[in-house]
Amino acid sequence: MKKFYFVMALLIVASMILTACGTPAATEAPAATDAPAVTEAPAATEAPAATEAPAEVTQEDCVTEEVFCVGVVTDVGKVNDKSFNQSAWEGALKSQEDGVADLVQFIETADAKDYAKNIGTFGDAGFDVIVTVGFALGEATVAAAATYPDISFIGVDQFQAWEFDEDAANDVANVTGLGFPEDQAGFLVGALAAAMSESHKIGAVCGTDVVPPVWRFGEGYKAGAAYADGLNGTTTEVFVVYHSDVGFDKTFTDPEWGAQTATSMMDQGADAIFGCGGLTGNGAITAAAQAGKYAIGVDADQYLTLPEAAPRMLSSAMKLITPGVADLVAAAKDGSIKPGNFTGLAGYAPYHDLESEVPAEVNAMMEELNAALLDGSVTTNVPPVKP
Amino acid sequence: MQTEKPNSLTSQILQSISNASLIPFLAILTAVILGGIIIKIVGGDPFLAYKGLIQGSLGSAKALSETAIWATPYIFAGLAVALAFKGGLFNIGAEGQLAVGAVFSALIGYGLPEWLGYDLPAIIHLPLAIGVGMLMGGIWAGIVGALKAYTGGHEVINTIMMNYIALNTTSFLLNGVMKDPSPNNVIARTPLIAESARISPLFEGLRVHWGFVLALLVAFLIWWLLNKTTLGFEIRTVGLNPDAAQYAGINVKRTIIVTMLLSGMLAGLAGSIEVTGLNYRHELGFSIGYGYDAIAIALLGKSHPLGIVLSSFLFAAMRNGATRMQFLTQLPVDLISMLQALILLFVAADAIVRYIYRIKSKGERVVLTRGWGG
Amino acid sequence: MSENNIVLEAKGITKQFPGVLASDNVNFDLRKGEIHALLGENGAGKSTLMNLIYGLHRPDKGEIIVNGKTAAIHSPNDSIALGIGMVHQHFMLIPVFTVAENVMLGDETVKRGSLDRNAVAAKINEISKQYGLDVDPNAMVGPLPVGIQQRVEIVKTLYRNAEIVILDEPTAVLTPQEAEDLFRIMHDLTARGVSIIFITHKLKEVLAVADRITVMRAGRVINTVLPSETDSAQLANMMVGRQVILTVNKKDHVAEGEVLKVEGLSVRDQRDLETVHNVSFSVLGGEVLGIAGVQGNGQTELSEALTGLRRPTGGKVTIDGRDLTGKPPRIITQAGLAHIPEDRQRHGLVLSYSVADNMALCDYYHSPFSQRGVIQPKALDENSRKLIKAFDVRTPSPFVNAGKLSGGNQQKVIVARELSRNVKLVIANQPTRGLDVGSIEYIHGEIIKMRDRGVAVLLISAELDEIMALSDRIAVMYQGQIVAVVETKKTTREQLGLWMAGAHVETTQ
Amino acid sequence: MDWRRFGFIALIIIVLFSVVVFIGQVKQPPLLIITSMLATTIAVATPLTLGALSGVFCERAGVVNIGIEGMMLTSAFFGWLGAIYSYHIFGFGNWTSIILGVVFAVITGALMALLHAALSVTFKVDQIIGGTVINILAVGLTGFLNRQLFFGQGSVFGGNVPGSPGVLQTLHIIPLTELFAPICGASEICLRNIQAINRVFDQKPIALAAILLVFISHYILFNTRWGLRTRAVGEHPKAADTVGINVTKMRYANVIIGGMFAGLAGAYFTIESVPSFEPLLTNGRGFISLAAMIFGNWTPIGAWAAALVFGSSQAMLINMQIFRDVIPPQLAFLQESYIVGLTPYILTMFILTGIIGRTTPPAADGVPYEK
Repeated sequence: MKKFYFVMALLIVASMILTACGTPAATEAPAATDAPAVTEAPAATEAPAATEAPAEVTQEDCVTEEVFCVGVVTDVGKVNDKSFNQSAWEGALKSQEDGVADLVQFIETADAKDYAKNIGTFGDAGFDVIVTVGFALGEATVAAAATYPDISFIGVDQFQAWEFDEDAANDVANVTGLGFPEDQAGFLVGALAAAMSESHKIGAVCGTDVVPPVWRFGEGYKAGAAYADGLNGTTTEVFVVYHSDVGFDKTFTDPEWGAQTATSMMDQGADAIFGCGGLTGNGAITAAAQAGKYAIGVDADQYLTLPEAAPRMLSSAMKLITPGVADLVAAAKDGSIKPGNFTGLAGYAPYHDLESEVPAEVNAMMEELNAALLDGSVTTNVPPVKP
Repeated sequence: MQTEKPNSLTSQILQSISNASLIPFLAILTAVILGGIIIKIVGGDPFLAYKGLIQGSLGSAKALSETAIWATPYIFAGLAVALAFKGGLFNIGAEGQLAVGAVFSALIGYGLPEWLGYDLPAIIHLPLAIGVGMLMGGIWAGIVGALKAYTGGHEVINTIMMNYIALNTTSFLLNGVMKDPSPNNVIARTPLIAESARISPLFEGLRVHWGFVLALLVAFLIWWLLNKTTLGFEIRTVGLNPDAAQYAGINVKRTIIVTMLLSGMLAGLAGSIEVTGLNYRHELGFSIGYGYDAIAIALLGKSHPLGIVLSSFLFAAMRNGATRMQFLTQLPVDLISMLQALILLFVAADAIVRYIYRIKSKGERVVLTRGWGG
Repeated sequence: MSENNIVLEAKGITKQFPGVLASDNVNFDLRKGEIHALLGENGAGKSTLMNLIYGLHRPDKGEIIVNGKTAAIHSPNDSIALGIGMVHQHFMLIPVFTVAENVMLGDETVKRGSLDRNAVAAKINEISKQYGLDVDPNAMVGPLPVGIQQRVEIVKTLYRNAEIVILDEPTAVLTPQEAEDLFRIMHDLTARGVSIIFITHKLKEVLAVADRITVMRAGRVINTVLPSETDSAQLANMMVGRQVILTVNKKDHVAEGEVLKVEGLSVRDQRDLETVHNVSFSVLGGEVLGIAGVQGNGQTELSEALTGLRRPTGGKVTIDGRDLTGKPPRIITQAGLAHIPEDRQRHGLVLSYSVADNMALCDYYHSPFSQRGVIQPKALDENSRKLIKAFDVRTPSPFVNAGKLSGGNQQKVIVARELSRNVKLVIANQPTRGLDVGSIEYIHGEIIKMRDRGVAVLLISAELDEIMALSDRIAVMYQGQIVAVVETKKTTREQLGLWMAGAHVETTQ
Repeated sequence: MDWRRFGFIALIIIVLFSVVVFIGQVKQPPLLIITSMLATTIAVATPLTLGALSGVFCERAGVVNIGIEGMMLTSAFFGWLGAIYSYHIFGFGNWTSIILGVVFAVITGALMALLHAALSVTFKVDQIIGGTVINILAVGLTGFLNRQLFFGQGSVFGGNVPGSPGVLQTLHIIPLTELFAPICGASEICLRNIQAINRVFDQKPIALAAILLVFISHYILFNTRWGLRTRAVGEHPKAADTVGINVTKMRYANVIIGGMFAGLAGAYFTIESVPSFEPLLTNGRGFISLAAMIFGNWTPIGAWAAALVFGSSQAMLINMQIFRDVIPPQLAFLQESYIVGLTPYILTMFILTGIIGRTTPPAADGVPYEK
């Protein structure tokens, strides 16, 4: 038994270390780490959310009318993937903070075959809104919508092929797809990078181009750089590299590859790097920032989520999933949600620390472009899917 | 074997419960206890978590059906690894063989009617879809077997490399020629396979399908093959003592290739049945590591087909029950991976378990692999 | 020599291994400058006793006294510090190291953190000169002949200033001439005050070189005698515990018809070195052809090539006129070969299979053991019961794992399986290595029975006595070549020893 | 030295570089491409080199280690965790925290190796199974802790992954630019070329340490008492035992040293390359290390050379993508990144066939020692 006790003792010691470290951290750490996040980014989550809820709300209460419950089913991946799963979950959390939802919960999908089961788990428990994340869940979502007609479904990155009209037979009245014009965000930062580059060489390190949002970011980036060249009379060389040389499971999770690729581009003269593609892109952004070049983030304002790259973060191509989800949840609660497709916001993030380095005329160009893209007077000419 | 006087009735009973099942059982028990402690440490409620696991996996007909669905590929893949173990080979590449099997089953499933221009009867189409997937999985592993037999290239590294090659190649195919061309599809997946290539469900309203029954049948078949046939005798002889096998006139090289081929066919079958019985298409996803789970299952089941069926159920129940567990506790599903790792650790290092529970060793060590020398 | 000169004494040593009492209250002493032989059969407990003295194992009971003081020997480090050195039966040398590296291992000379190979080489040269042990410190050990390797082992002990040297079966791998050389070295050592424990099972050697002889049997010391007061028969009696027939009963027998014919056979080993060059011989029906030779002169590769385990690189092998060169084992077996392999645990048996399975190891695939690819357990069972009875295999049941049997019974399982078939040729490679006298006698008898039935027998053995006792004709192998083929009656031990050592001869068949 | 093997290695590297130079020259001067690729090669080869050294020490002592991948992954996690805790919770400065992170990683590697040693030496578990257990355990443990510590309510940092104290910085230890600047004088091109060449040597500390460790390891293994004993234990443990070498101790020690190398490789991922941890971030590099070790015939320098082959194939892949739009049509297959991505795996399998010279593992590799 001696060894057994030894193992136990080890575990207990380990637990004490973990909890000992944990307790003070909960109170002290946010000041050190979250400060910017809390003040500037509504996306950042705050711990006390659960405790602020009026009474102990449990899953059993979801069947009742008055308790508003939101369930998030992730794609194969984790809610802490620092990517779309996490953003969607944070959107749900935001709706709880805003007092819209009484209870938010997630289920992480381990394998594609569990999509229906996982959605059904929330459905059977009487949740009011179910957010499913990722295109792959599209069919399972539509199928579940028929089974649970009283529940609102929000499908992140799920383009709904049907147009909502009151009498079409294939309407699914309780599904809303949430999509984003990633090409516009890419276009904006592409133009910015081209305008700011001194070597007239810029790079983008992306996840796999078979994922349409990633491809749209990358192609938008190219188009934006070309557009800026046209305005400024420059010729900018754009390196865009997609991490398509590995299996699908690695393309977004290979920061080391991202860093090496960015370094290689910088060795060849690039002085602005756009990292688009989850953690792979983050690796590139960090490497660019470390090397003192311009770093451009993706999805959220990564000035806030990548502190180690913040000082050199020029901007980010934003695709605001978190507020998009929160808005749709709120709309579902007050009944204003519309089935069909909902286009979320895309744009570029503020320059933050580099504000002073961006010349006024570049800033003016960016503001103009942003407005032009919104009103449609400038188009990116990027098709929605890789041809 | 000298007989030692048992010191008490209890230990006598413990001894009489076959050692084969005692150690795995205690390994699971220890892992569950340790897992509970870990849940407690991270601030969860272990009892609620385990309640969720049990409810979610066994609590209803639907839960049982879903557990059986998870168990089906596990049984095939576990048998694949176990068969290789019996032949003295370590097939760490069930993952890749599974993917290859799935891709080819899907190709036959959707592509053959398209190519022929007319629909096939199910009686031809379904067996063909499963058979081709199985065969391609077999060939995928057979390549490694051939490399081992003729060049001595170690199967552990080679199956891992073949995994990467399989996953890269399936990505390539599913993003390219095999991509579902339906409008608005943006992800890497094949079109749906024809009705005629689908396995029908066992019961109305539940997803569990005849593939599960097939898995049980194949488990029995493998047991029969290993223990009752000359081929099984050859595989086991090569596995236990390749020198004696050569001396006995067994064609060792051929047996190695056949063993890998069969092992790969089983893994390929796991993929085929997932496509034809459940998903009706193959879709690229983040791997949950069937290959590694299969190794754990084979070890836990002591490479015995019955043991593999049982341990597949255990793993399936854990994976399936994880949803309910997470729903109740919001604990991460990674916990399941950790529990499985602990079980595997205690099964592999049974000396630890023996030490904790004071169980005497039978003294015979089963050689599973033989370093690099092979 | 007086009692005071005792340098090493073992008192009441007892050691229990699982299932065996390997050492049972053993008393033993060694005087300064003497050669004390430890005689016994395989498994009598000689090596165990030495391993206990050397610190590789710890005794359960008893004490070891070195130079008058009780010594606590926990590991070889302690025994080395006490001046004990041991030359193991299986050399403890690392083939990919040089002689110097092997010698210094564990007692390295280091200069500024780096191995000082030159200093070690110098010391080795010095020792070599002093004791007439000629070795090259910079040579790789692997390719060296066994005789030289043995010298390296002795140098290793002397390098550590050993006063007591244990030699475990040192002559097993030597030609008679090399053995003579070893005995000379042993006398040189004792003349310089080194004491030697000489472990062997060969009576003649003991009588020739030992100052005292201690005989062990089944873990116990039977007696300690002086060579002048005893003879072979008495020693053998003590060793085995009963009268031993020292010669094999063999009637004259007419050999006829060439069964095995080998022409110009060449074979390479796994290192791709040609270890059998252009060998030709033939074996007639009803004769035993013995292949004599020091271990490692190509016998292993020769027998592997003849039995199909290794592809020859040149030449031709025919059995009964049928060309079987490079054919796989099964074809050769079907052509009428019985093969008793050199390493029974490696080649001959699957230890975790039952006796019944092992008895059908070469025949499992055909009727009656298999029908249409399915094994017939009943046939296996019947076959094994029959053979167990016929060949007197001591096993509790046919279902016991072969690994649980004693070495002698394991060998009997193989012999039963091989000789029960209808064969034309028997190739027996070291058929009695490591067995007790009873099993040896039994197996010798079976081999002669085969010969008398008109079967051709090729016997390969490193034991010259065995070769001489069983063979009708003897072929001597040296460095991969057959250097002589003679009729047993027309030669002598000494002559064979010369050939085994490579003395050039004109051979006529 | 095995010149045939090294010749083959050099040939592969030259071929890989030539392809890229041939394609990329329309966009970039060849010198720039070569130096950039060399710099990438050395950096990418770093974890492979360290992983291979890890294997060399374990296996030279007779313990097969296919758990390198798991050791790297765990070390990457705990190294990063250590750096974050040091920085945010214990309040150390940036640099101290980074250094502590490396120390944590190395210790973690050692602890994982201790587990492997216990499994394979003491419990005599089949060593390949033991390594697999380590790999599976690493995935479960890091995935679970990464999630539990950094996500959700009640976790240490309140649900946000805190910023790490940063990464190790590039060292400029060979000042070619400064030395040659006066010689170049006003010549812009000369200066730019010197800078490009200098870039190859401007590596981060672990990358530089890895190269140094290759040679130190080689010296230790083949010229010191420790090395002699280590190799003896891996070749013929009984022989070592009979001359008083404690086989168990030597095996434990060397496996732990190997674990420390794997730990340093782990630190490379999260402390030198990028300051964050991701589940499964080692992405099979441990297995490639193993192949490098075998290809290098269990010698440190050989393993390093093999790691450089894999590094250069990675560098080629990256550059192929950068130059994707100028790939000539007759080499169109190079545009298929999936196909080009198979290079290292196919290369590994090719190497293992032994066509390029046989490799001989230590004789007692993988065999538990029983007295």
